[in-house]
Amino acid sequence: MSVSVQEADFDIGTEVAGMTDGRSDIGALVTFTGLVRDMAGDARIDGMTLEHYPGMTEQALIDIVAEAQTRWPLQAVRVIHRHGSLEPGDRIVLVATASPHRAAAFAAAEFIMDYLKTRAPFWKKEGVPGGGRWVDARDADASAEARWQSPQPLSK
Amino acid sequence: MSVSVQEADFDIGTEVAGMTDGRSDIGALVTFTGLVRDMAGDARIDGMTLEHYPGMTEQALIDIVAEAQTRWPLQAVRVIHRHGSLEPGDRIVLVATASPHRAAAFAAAEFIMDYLKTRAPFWKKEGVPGGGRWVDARDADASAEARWQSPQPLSK
Amino acid sequence: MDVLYFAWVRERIGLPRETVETEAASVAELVEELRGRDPRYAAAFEDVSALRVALDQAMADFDAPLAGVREVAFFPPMTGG
Amino acid sequence: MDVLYFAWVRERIGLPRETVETEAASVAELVEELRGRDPRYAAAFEDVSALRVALDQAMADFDAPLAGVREVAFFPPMTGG
Repeated sequence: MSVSVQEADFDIGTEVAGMTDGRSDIGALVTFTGLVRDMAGDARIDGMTLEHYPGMTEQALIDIVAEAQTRWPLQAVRVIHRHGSLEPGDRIVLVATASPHRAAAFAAAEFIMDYLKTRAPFWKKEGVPGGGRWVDARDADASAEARWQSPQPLSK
Repeated sequence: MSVSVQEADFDIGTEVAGMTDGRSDIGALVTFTGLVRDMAGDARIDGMTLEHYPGMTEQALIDIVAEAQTRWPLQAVRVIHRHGSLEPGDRIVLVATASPHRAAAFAAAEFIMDYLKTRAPFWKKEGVPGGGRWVDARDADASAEARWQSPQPLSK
Repeated sequence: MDVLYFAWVRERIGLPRETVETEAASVAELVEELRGRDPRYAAAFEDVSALRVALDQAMADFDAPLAGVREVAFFPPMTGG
Repeated sequence: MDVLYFAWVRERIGLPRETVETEAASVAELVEELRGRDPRYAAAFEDVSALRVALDQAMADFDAPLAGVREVAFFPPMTGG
């Protein structure tokens, strides 16, 4: 398990290689990459600033990954979340999961993303014409997280 | 949409770059990579041969991707499936989906994989000590496909 | 009519494809004809429930008619991915 | 006790962190104290239901006791990912 909170960009190919190279026990590898979109609803976005809570952020990500590892057989997990100033098209977050089985790899990656949205202390401020605005926490994120609570949805 | 059936290996980073570079409208990118495992049940696997039905294979993949596109808002889809001789640790298949929304990108990638397993004419022969054996179609794959049939499971 | 075999069907019959002259009206009739040829075909078509068939590269049933069909393929359930 | 502010809480108050001398027994009492300081704090703490609090970097409730706590952080619901 490896978790990073960083300003620097990341390379998906490099991260994936670090998880799988030299191994032949992995059957399924899932990656999720979140990117800055140039639109939010009807508004043009010209950039985004990501603020975080140093120390607590890393621990929150470690805890989320540890929880995923108790639920699914994971052979490797990589989480990278950027902070600072980003532009449309920039990568924000990477979650990569490796497992013998594809259902587990998919479920774990979705689980980590859902939990990360509501439990990792990051805050997005979108740059819109005339200023900036803090992104509202979406009810959709709370319900995406809630679906992982008992009964457990996936044991395939 | 782009579909390839090939003997050659692929590079996840290159494929993903081809989907996202120069764009700023994508919010979520999901990749699934299937790899040759060195074990199947209790048996050691020393390689795998993938046979396919040229012509029908490509059309089946195109149809599956087209079906996914009717179900979710997808901005780019890439599918690569290898055939020929593979070794443990080798990549077999890549499915990558890009969407404004993460739930759609995840669901579409899972859907394409589930359908691919039962509808794309590939057959795996595992190399085991003393010979080779054709992989049995798993009931789990049929039920993984069945879950996408009505009622539609995901409209988040 | 071209008849194609894949995976263990191909191995049991011993060839990947052949041209077949037939009056068979349906897939099932074609299977009966082939099965009667020799033990290799009999072995390949022993349990039709373990087989799938495609007509002109589209999945079909064993009672599908063969009129106008140019390519028939027999194979086990798919195991890609 | 160190008190940290993030996102629009930080912007409304005008600083990211400060050291606060307080006898407050709970988070809610600390919020009352801060709210009474000046209009910037009053604006930041106007609607506590829009806020979250962490004690020593672990999420907590507003009625949680402050005994032994070294770091309190106030922020809106998280929006990462």
